[in-house]
Amino acid sequence: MKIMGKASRSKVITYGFVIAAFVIVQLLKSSGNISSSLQGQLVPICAYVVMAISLNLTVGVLGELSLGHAGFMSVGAFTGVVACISLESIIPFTILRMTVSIIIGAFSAGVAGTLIGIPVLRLEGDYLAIVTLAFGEIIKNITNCLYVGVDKAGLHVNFLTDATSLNLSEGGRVIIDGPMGISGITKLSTFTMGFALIMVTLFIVLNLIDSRSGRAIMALRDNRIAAESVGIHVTKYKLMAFATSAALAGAAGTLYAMNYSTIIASKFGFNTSILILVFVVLGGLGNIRGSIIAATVLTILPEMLRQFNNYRMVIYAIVLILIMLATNDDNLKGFLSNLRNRLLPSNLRKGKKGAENG
Amino acid sequence: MTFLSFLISGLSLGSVYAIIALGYTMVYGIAKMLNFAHGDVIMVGAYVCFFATTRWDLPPTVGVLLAMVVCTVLGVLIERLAYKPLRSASSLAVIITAIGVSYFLQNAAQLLWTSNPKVFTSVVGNSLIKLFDGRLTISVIAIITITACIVIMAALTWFTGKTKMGKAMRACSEDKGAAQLMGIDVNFTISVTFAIGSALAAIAGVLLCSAYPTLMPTTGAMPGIKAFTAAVFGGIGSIPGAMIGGLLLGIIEIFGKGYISTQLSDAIVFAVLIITLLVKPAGLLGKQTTEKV
Amino acid sequence: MKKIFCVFISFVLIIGLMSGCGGSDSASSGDGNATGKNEEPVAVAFKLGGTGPLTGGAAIYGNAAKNGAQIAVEEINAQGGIQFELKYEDDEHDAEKAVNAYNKLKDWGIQISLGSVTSTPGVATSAETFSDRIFALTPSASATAVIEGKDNVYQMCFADPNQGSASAQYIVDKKLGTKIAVIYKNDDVYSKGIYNTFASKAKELNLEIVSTTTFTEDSQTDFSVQLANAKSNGADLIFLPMYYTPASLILQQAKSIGYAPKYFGVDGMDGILTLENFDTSLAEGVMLLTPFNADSTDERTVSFVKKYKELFNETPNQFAADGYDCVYAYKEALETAGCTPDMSAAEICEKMVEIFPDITFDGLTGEGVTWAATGEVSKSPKGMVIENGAYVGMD
Amino acid sequence: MLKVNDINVFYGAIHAIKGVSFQVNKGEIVTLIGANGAGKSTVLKTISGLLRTKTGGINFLEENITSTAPHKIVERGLAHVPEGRRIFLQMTVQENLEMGAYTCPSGGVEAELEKVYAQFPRLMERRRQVAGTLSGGEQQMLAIGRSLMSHPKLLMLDEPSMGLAPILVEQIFSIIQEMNKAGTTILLVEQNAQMALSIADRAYVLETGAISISGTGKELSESDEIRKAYLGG
Amino acid sequence: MDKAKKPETKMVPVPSTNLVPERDVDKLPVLEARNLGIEFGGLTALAGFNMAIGRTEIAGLIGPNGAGKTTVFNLLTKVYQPTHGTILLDGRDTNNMTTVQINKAGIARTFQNIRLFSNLSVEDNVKLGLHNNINYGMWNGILRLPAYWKGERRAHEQAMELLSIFDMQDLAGNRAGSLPYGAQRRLEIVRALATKPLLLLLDEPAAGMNPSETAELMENIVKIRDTLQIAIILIEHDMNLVMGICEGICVLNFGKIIAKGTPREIRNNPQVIEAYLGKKRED
Repeated sequence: MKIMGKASRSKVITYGFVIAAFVIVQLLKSSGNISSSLQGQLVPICAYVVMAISLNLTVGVLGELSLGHAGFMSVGAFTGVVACISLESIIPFTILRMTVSIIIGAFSAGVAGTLIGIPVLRLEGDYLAIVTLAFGEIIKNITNCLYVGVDKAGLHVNFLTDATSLNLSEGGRVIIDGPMGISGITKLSTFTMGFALIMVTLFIVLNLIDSRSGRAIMALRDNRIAAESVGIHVTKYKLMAFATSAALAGAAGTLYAMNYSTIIASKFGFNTSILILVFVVLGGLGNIRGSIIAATVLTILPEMLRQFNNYRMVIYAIVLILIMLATNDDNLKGFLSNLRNRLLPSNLRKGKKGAENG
Repeated sequence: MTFLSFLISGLSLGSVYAIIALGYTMVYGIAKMLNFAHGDVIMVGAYVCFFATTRWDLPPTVGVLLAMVVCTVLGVLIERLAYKPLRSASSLAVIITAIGVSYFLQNAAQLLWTSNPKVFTSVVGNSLIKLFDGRLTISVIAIITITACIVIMAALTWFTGKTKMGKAMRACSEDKGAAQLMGIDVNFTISVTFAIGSALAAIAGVLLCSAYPTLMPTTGAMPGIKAFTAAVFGGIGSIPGAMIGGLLLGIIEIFGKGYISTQLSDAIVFAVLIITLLVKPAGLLGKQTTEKV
Repeated sequence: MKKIFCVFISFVLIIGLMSGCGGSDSASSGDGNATGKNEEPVAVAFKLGGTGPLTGGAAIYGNAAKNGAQIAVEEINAQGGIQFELKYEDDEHDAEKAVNAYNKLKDWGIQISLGSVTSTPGVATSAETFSDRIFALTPSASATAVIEGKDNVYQMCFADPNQGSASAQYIVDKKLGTKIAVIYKNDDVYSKGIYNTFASKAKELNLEIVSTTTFTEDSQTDFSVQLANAKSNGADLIFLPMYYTPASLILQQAKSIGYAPKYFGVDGMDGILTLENFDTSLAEGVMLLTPFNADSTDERTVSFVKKYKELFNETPNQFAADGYDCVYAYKEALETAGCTPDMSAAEICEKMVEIFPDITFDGLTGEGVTWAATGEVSKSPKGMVIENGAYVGMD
Repeated sequence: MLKVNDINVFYGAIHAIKGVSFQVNKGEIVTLIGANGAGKSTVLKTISGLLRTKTGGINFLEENITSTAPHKIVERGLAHVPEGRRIFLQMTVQENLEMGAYTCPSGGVEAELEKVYAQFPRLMERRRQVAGTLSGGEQQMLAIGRSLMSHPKLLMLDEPSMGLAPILVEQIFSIIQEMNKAGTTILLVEQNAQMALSIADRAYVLETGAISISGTGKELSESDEIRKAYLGG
Repeated sequence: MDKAKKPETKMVPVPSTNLVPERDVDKLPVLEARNLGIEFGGLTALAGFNMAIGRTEIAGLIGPNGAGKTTVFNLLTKVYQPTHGTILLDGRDTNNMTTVQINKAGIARTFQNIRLFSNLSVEDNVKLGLHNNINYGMWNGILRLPAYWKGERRAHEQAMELLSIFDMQDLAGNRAGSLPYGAQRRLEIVRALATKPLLLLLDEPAAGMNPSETAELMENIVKIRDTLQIAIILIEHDMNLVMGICEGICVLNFGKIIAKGTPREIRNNPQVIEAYLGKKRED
């Protein structure tokens, strides 16, 4: 009973933390005390938080390195937006339409994750990483050659040609125009929706981790051979984690895409995958709350560094390297903990340790 | 004839990938880390050579040598400052650090040299060789690139096979603990590996920019990723593997463009990589290691 | 219980960050008004803002436009009369960053906008300026989607479709080539956009396209296949709707396979002669449609180029000229409309929307420039050919 | 010659070696015996610098080597044949031997090779072969041969008999004795207690990280306790 | 050829030696290995291995380091597929089975170098052993449907019961990796038992334990056999333990069986003494 209590208390804290952040931001918003800059970032922050949580499921919980997570975000973004535009006449109620689109985006990304996962998850370590990178690039390349339009007859899909060969009837609309991506998206994403998506993601991921399936996934991470020896089907659970993670990334993709009037495939390349990986690593592997905080802080940080202009990215790079060194170098770690012992009262320190599991 | 000219372009592009991949593979073999900053060391090498030859009017050979010296120092510095403290850390931490170094080099280059592209003057000239009554034209750069790749590969094989230091590297990549018991200074050996890999990166940078003469702070990024793919393709850690992987990748890229579709060439390259890894999970020449139970 | 305490701490941290963020905004806005609402009655200068890639791979374009605009602002401010305060934010050629940058400008109190320098971010920020009712005149975001359906977004440069069809028309009119090859960048809005209209116009004019090949951001080093394809299909002219960096590689590689067709470029080709260390003999005979010629002998251009070289140690390209022209166009429009810096952004916007379709503007990039109410510019592209390392008008 | 003074080694939280002290005098064969997991290999690894002791010190030839880098320790003449041989499987036999002479000036390597080949003719036959293809006994010979290349003053052997046929074990042990007669001091870790005791001058028994019994080889080999500890009552 | 033969389901209990204790003799052996062998790249690691284990037998597998003992375990659990021979589990041919299937069919094991899920709690480790005995799916878990609560409650109860074998209930909430060495070894046994095996393979269960812990472990192994009525094979270097509780012992050296018999027979077998202690020199 003790352990159940521990896990659920940690969960409550995580939920509470997100809700409190939401309420505070809403209060600030309604009182007009929030800068346009921050307000404009609220939805992308939500999308990145969901991305970070979902990648944490693959990297932290399953223990497999993925360098192509943005690819799933891309699948979700494009299918979600296509769905949203096609459903415009069928579901006029925007919140419902958004919800349906997010579900469609998540579903198709989940399918993509499953299709990719089946062959790929047999590989291990660095090889798996490079293959996920390759898939991310392939998704990007293919989306750049994809043309989708909608008219009364329904969806038209074309590959490798151009928008005119979609042969849309009068009044039809080109949605995905190859490399030009989708433009003219009506912005439907709101901070509230982003918050709701984070809550759903947390619900799914935290409950999954704390269940029979989640245990099996973590067992694979800790020791694959032992997991097999107690009868845990390796591929099944790897795939379960990978597909769930892909689906959540897809949902984040739809939310993200519906916040901008344009979306192009090149956005979801290697650099975005790495950005999200950095959130996960800095937030702590397997630490969901850490992912949330890291994604938020690291999305705001570059904006705060704007006044440094051209030096901004150099500073970011140096900070990144220093953090990695500080958290991984044994000497430095010892030094820091000594420092902490001296500077902080002991009760505070204990509290900090306890919160690391989330 | 088109086939032949595609093949030559493929070999030439592939040779550049191969030289970069050799740097990746050597470092991976000994330090077991994916050095994502390798591509950016290439860029630095190319810039140094550019400034040496065009701004300071030094002869091309001196330019290349200077680039090699600067890259070697840079490579060793990066290793000492950023990677060495993480020797016992998780591979993920090392990857993130390597990416941080990569960001740093790119952005520092932009601050130092601006993002305006510069046109690299080929260090070997631009002359052409015409065969079959001019139906097949081969540039001297292509020939030099391919030759350089073969020479470097041969030199590395000789170095790792015959010299004391080279053997020590192999020993370290197999078993660091046992290597220490032989009296091999593992840290020094790793530094030497980084030095060689970075010197190769300088050569690769010069050759890359001689054949494709636009030079920007981001010049090294994509060839870096492609070469990394090539190294994995051939079996990361294996020197002949990097060479074969690089050449094949170059040829596949060119043939994919030439015979299938220019729009899908990247997808084709990566798809071939994936299929290869599914059939041979450790790459073409890689050795698969199974965990001992 | 201790855990909760800790969470509280991290929570405070986050809030601190957020308010810190807001705080730094108002600090950086200095004399301006923090929320964009005009509360202070006495403002002396129009707050003119724009986003562009100031870092990253596309930084040359962003910096050029910014520098051009800056020269114009300095000139205008020195004259007395209308005053501008210019602020450029970096968007790294990315839609998300562009919106962030734009919001930062809003916090600063932007009144009139220079939109974004490149197309993809341009589409994103123009949607924002449209809904915020801030007037935008972009120097160089040429995609149609930038102005489509937005009454308050205008372009200083040709729209992509115009360039494509004008190029095809020009080639046919001047009988420059009969068998055309096109190489375009398949993951670039600008390049693909021009190609699309070029192809349909060519069809209309019965201009034969014998080879169409592409490249992407990730494969823009080797063009041997594209060139071999053009060569083996007997193309005598290659149309290059792209920026000059990859174009310079194409010229060089074509030479290395002994292929010497004619080349026809668009405005992105402008700048190829300014490439450091570029062997200009490679570009000999390259034709391009560009509104701006740095070698032009008219007084304004000469003075602009001189200033630019002094300040930035570079020869200005078309982006710089567009940035420069934008500011002057604003000056003219604001003067005509009688706007004052104490007006709100929305008020200025309405006046501008009213007045822009009616003004005629003479700038570096064209004489007698006018705008349609859609925001599209109408200026005559100049056909240029490179001879002896310099542009020479083809007309 | 070698003095180990109250060392304590931890693997994370596990206290693996608890205050072990012993010494090896010049010219001796000293053996450290004990059951699996008693900490014998850990002691050797600590001496050769692969592991670090938390307290206590190690002196070799009157010099403190407690915190010297492993490769420096080898240079001082202390060679360690690790458990499981740890030869470089992908390198040839000759290359393995050359690695053993890494610290020596390259001039003398040829002569040393000759010597080792004379001692192990099997290795001579197979010198161009990749070490991974050798049989277990040959690999053990190679591991010992490799350590001799550096002309060590003290040679530490970790379970040289492991997995070898009795006849080979016999052979390995006679080689050890010969080396000792030729002037090399030997510290031997063995599970094969009887064999080890039969050639040892002195012996220490290690039990769960601490030394429980010590004495001359003869005393211990006649002791019933050893028999009990190994085969049970 | 071999594949054409259907697995023989009806086996005459013919133990290849008379090792099977009397009470099990007239029953089908739980496990029978016939002529088992494996080669790694030309190197024979194990050859001609024959063994039959009675339903409730405790058998020992001993031999010097590198003799091939763990290889036998790896073959039985299909970590490696044997190159020769057949393994009959409960009379069923296990040809082509995977490790997971073998576990479901009734073999559980521990590992020489402990392989716990060290970042998970002790209770979770046991629950992972129970994985195939609690059946609710992913969605039940995510949506917290009644099946989840029921399954988890049962899992918790069973886990506690299993932990009580070694009196480890109090440790349930600890991280498995933080336990002392001996406790980790015991936890691995509990986890293996949670899979409800017919046959339990213990690879050096007493390694790293002190004498009193070892003595306790011996008692517990016998207790497990008695209460759960399962067969146990153990690899062990601690001869007190092996001789103390094993009914049959099989001695391996160089991948071959050199002796089989009761503890008494083994103890006095000169070949074994030689293999283990080595010949006394100059005797």
